[in-house]
Amino acid sequence: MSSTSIEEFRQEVRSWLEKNLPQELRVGSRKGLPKDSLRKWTEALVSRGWITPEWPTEYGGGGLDRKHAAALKAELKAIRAPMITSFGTMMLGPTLLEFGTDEQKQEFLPQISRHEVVWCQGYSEPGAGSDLASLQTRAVRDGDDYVITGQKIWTTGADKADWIFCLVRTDLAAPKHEGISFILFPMHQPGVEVSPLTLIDGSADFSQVFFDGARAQAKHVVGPVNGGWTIAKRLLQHERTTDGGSEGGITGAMKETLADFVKREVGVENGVLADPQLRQRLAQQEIEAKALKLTMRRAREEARAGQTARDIGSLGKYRWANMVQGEQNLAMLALGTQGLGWSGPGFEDTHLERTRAWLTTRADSIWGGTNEVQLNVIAKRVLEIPE
Amino acid sequence: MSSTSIEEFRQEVRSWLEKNLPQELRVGSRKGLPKDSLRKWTEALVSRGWITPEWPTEYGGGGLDRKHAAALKAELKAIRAPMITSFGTMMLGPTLLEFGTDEQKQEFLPQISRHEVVWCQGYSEPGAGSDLASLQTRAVRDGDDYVITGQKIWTTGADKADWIFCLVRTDLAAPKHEGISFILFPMHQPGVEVSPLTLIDGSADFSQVFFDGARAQAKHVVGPVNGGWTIAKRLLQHERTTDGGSEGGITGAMKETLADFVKREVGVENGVLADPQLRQRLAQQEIEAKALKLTMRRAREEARAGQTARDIGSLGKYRWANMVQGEQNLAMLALGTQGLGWSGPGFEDTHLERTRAWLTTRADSIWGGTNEVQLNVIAKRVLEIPE
Amino acid sequence: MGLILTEDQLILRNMAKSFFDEKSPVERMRRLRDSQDTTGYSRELWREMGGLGWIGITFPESVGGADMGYSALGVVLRECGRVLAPEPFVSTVLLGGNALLIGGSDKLQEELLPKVSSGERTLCLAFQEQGRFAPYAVSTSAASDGGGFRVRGEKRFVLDGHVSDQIVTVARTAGSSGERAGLTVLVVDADTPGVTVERSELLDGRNAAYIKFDDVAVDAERVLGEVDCGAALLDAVFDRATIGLCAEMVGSFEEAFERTLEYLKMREQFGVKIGTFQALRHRAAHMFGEIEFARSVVLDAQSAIDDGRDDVAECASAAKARCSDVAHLIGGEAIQMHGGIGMTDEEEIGLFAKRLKAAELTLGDANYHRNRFAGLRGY
Amino acid sequence: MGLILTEDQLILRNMAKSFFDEKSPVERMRRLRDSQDTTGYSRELWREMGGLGWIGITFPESVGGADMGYSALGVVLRECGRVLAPEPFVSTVLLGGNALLIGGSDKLQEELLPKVSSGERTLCLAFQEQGRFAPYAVSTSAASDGGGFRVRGEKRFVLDGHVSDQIVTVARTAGSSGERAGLTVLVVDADTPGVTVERSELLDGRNAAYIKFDDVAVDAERVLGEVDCGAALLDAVFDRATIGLCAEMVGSFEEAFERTLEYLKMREQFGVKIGTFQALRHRAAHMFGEIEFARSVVLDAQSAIDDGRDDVAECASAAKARCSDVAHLIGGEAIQMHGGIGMTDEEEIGLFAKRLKAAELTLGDANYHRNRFAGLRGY
Repeated sequence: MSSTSIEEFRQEVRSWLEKNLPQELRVGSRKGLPKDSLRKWTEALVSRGWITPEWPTEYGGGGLDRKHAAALKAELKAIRAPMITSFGTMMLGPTLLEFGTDEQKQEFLPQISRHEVVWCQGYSEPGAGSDLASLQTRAVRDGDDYVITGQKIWTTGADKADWIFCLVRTDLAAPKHEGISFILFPMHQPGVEVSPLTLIDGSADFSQVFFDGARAQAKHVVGPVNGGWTIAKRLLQHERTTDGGSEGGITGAMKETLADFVKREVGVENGVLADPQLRQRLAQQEIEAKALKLTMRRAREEARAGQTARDIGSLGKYRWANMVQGEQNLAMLALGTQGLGWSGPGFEDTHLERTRAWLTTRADSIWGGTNEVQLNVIAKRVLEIPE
Repeated sequence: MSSTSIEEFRQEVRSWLEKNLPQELRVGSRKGLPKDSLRKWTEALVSRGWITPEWPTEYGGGGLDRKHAAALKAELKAIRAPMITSFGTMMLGPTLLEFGTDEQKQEFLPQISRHEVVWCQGYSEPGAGSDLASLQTRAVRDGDDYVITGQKIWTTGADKADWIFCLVRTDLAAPKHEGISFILFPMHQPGVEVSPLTLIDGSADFSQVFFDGARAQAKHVVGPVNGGWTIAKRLLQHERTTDGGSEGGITGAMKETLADFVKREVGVENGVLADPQLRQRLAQQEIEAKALKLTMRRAREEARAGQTARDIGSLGKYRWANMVQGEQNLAMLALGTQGLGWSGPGFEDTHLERTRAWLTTRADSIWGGTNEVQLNVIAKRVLEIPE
Repeated sequence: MGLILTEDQLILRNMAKSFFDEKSPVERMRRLRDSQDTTGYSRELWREMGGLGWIGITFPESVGGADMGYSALGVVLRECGRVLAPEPFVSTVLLGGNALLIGGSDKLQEELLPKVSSGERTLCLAFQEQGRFAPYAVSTSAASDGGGFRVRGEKRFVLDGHVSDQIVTVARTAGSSGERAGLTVLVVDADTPGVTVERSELLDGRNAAYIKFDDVAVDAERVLGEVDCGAALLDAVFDRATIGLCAEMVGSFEEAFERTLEYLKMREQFGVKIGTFQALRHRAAHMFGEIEFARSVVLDAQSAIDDGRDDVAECASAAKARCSDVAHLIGGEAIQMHGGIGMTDEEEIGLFAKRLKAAELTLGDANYHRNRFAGLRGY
Repeated sequence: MGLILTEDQLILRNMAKSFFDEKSPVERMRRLRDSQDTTGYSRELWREMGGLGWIGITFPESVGGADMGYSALGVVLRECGRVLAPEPFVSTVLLGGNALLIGGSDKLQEELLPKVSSGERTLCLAFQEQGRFAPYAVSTSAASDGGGFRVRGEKRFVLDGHVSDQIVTVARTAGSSGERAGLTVLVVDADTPGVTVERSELLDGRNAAYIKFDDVAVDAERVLGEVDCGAALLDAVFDRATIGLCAEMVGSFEEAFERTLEYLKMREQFGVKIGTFQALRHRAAHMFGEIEFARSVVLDAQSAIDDGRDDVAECASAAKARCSDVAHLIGGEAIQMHGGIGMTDEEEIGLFAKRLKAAELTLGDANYHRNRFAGLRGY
């Protein structure tokens, strides 16, 4: 496949998409689409290995090189295809490809590229949020198994997951970073209990997960026993880069630019937004979004050119959170009391969505490393101010 | 004197003022007044002990009780009399009255109430700013004297002072707070060198003072040897209370309210300030000034009523600095490039004054305890968050 | 006057604190919300408050009030704010009640206010037609019809409108939307034919109604103040309501801040209490200052009403500008400092953040009130 | 294009850095200031820069320029900003030079620009009549008089006007102050009878002039662009000048920040380095982000000019809005973090704070440019 020229490949992808992607799915989001069409579309992607286009074909991937994979992604984006991504494709897969044994890759990667097994991530604990390495969930060796006891929180999709990749403590005596292992085990077994968490925005995508004697096979430890912290960090790094790179996420999902939204809600008189304070705020937000986008692009270009690039992953995450929250705060000011609805008449659906989005984005400065942690990292790693 | 009724006393003060305070001095400030008139006015005040109205008459004071002294102050303020205050009247005097020996009081207080001796304050050192207790100026006992070596900085009026009250280290081995003494000695002697410091606003009221074998008499240690820290803190407390209490100092000195200034510079159209952003900023500053004033008043009232008053001296200083700087920042925005002049044509005097005032007030968040120190104090003392 | 509590007010505060702690912990507000209670508050508790004289605490004794002024009402509202009690002070006392008190004839007052004071009757003020606070942006019309009026129009965000017996309604008898002149305030019985009231739930668990007036007949005797001159009446009502709302907000600030402070002193990360981190200490110290300042301005605004000062409007806008800013700050920091747990519905701090956002935007946000303050100050 | 330096630009940067470090440390700027030097910069150094091709770096080769674009000029200006070099880039190249380049006839350009490029001649732009930036607020009149004009009026804050050979002057040929239409831009020789130039010193040690035109005769050939249509020319000039000023500001941000960072790492209080205090660490991290963001926006603005993009105006206002905000932040924090020593004239950090305040308010502050950005974006 990778031997065809990019242009030929693009052509091929386009005609394949015309055939395989129903019109009603071309909406740029997976949310609320008919399940049947979505299933068929997934199957079509799987048949080409295109859920995981860069993975080797032996693991069910598309076997594409970087350039062909990028071309595929561009075409999918252009036609507004719903993306079929998961914790398996984004997080566990790349980790196994880097750290897994051949056996582990054979066992788990094809299931992921075929979208057959749903994974969740067992990282945070009630006492280990920003300070993840202080996690207390224990795994004790018992023959060929480990027996797991403890509690995880903020586990996205735990209620729908088949398997979990999980950080556990395998050596209590070691310094806290050196007694952690990265282990895989099934969720559907005695000793695993999932309790969904309702958030302030009314959503319930996260769960608490309780382990009381759950079992994992010893061969499902990824990397060395007690060497899980390195893997955990690598995976988080991956997550952080993903976030900082996305641009004005929430506004995007709303299918309307912030400016159009504010203009509509506040009104424009003689070409000028009717409220001079919100006009300033909107300009500030637009400039901030522009600055973030340019800064992330500059960092990538500097890295590529080998020019002294400081690591600005933490900066990106911190500013991205600020930007998204700033946008939502501005949206609330533009809406006034129309932004305060929860349900019932007198509130349009788009207004009710905004209310929830405002609440949802309160978490953006918390998850994936709090603002405070990002600032700590910048001061220490980037500015190198001794502690 | 204190036996006369307040109303009688006020009457008496008023007629005395009519006789003794020349018309040209009734301007509310001491700055730029004719020296001759000022000297006569000072002599008149001294003859009644009214430079230090509450001090005992035996020390040259006015011997007034709190109520009569307050009445006197009110009358002086009402007629906009220039205040004759000094480090002696505000700082050293009260300290000697509280901690001094009879001999020290006899020796120093009358000179102060007669406005004969000018004092300066030797506290900060280049290495001891926020962390005052780490001061290094040493005083070594030599017979009836101490020999002083070291360096002070930020000494207001050192170039005009006759004497200094000075914090010195008298025990090098003791913990840093327990080896400090509070000592008085003359500035006009070998071993004292004063080097004025020019500030960014062009002023030179502060100096560095170098001590190289300067001598102080041992009997001029105030309080116990090595017990100076208590006295120093008491004196600083006094200073901090004074600051927090003053309201919009800079604007006041400018003889024009901030609002009038901004209105004049920016213009008012149909009763509305021509710039909607500066209108918001001005309203914010006015509300902030109102809130500060009310909060300081509330604290005094709570204290007087014995209601649970938290100590808000640090809060007052912190917010006062913010407010003053906010006012100057707003003034600069209102002036635009007219606020950037240093000298020469094209800039009115009032504009040049603003430029300097903007620079001067940069120090308000530094002296008398930096903003950072005030926030530390609030967190520790008021909010009682364990460190 | 009024920056500190009098002996009487201290006693009142202790009473109110015990009352709310016992009968209305935050948990109660959550239960009301989760049970989708159609009233949205406890009628029984409201009548108890009426019995204690708190509903009519600012009303004259002639209509069953205690005539103790806004400084006293502020004491009760602050305690409401501490526990997020959803009882209808804003709608019934501050908005509807004040409209009647300031603009109602003796007859109307005698008819309605004693029952309001006792907690039997609930009122609301139907004024808002768009999202952002704009008191004169009224299109709802009241056409003259013989001895009375026919009202046509729609109102949004009518706080507690779904349970109100009387709907104090702002309608236009002249001019067009946005104009100050031409507004008339009328009392409409909720059961009048042509009135449709639909309940909406708000993010803070409270309730607002969407109300339609479809050719509703209102007697001329039910006009508050003068026909066409409703704006002056509304100004006075909104000033008082704003100041009352601010008093409630201060209670919520203080409670949310104290809970956050406790969390800082208790939560450990990286082997230490997070309250030892200087960045958080400084932010906490700053929040403390913001709350103290807001409280001072609100206390002053209350006594401006009680002392009959002429700067009530200025005080109201200064208070709301400050309180809206502080609400934004405290709501945000309270969740941020609680970290992930602050995002869960289970942790009560989120309820405070939601209530503070609602209060921030109700009756005008900080920008609105700074602009109004500027106008009142002549610039 | 243009978010990272090309090979050529990297070489240029190293050259410029060595040049300024050697010939123009911050100390030089202080000496110029303290000696009350009547030029305000070094004519010799300026000619050296001319010899290196830096003055005309954006000019076409036909007038002695290097035609390397704003990305290259930005490299030089950033180094100027690092050492606070007071040489007249803003006045001569960005304002006066651009006016000639965009609006001047071939003849005028050939007469003046080669000498500008070589550093022999200095220009300025006399536009400002009031304090706050308002490019069309021009009352200075240019009355038609035979084949030319008679100029009457007063200008303030003419950067480097006291040493300029030609004064590019904005005057009104129609309409009234504030209107966009009716402006005409003319080149006035400084030695023309009726021109009075008085030097003023600014807080950042630079110089501006107060210029009076008392019935000054100007030939019609000295008009830049079209009579009455000067506004479009001015817009283009100000966009370029703003972007250049921002490039200089970024250099000053970076240097002021690095010095502050060094101070945090060195200064001890309470027995530890003050850089260990988390509150200061967080603020430093925030400053770092602000500077990086500003730098990105400025680099993009530079390449918007170089690539002939149609969003130059939007980019210029985005850049200045950001840079003015950052100037305020960095200037304030730099002094605050240096503590008392930062207040002394002796410590160089204060020179940065003063320059940043001047740059913040020159060519429009953050509010001005956010409003302009909004207008350009259609709201």
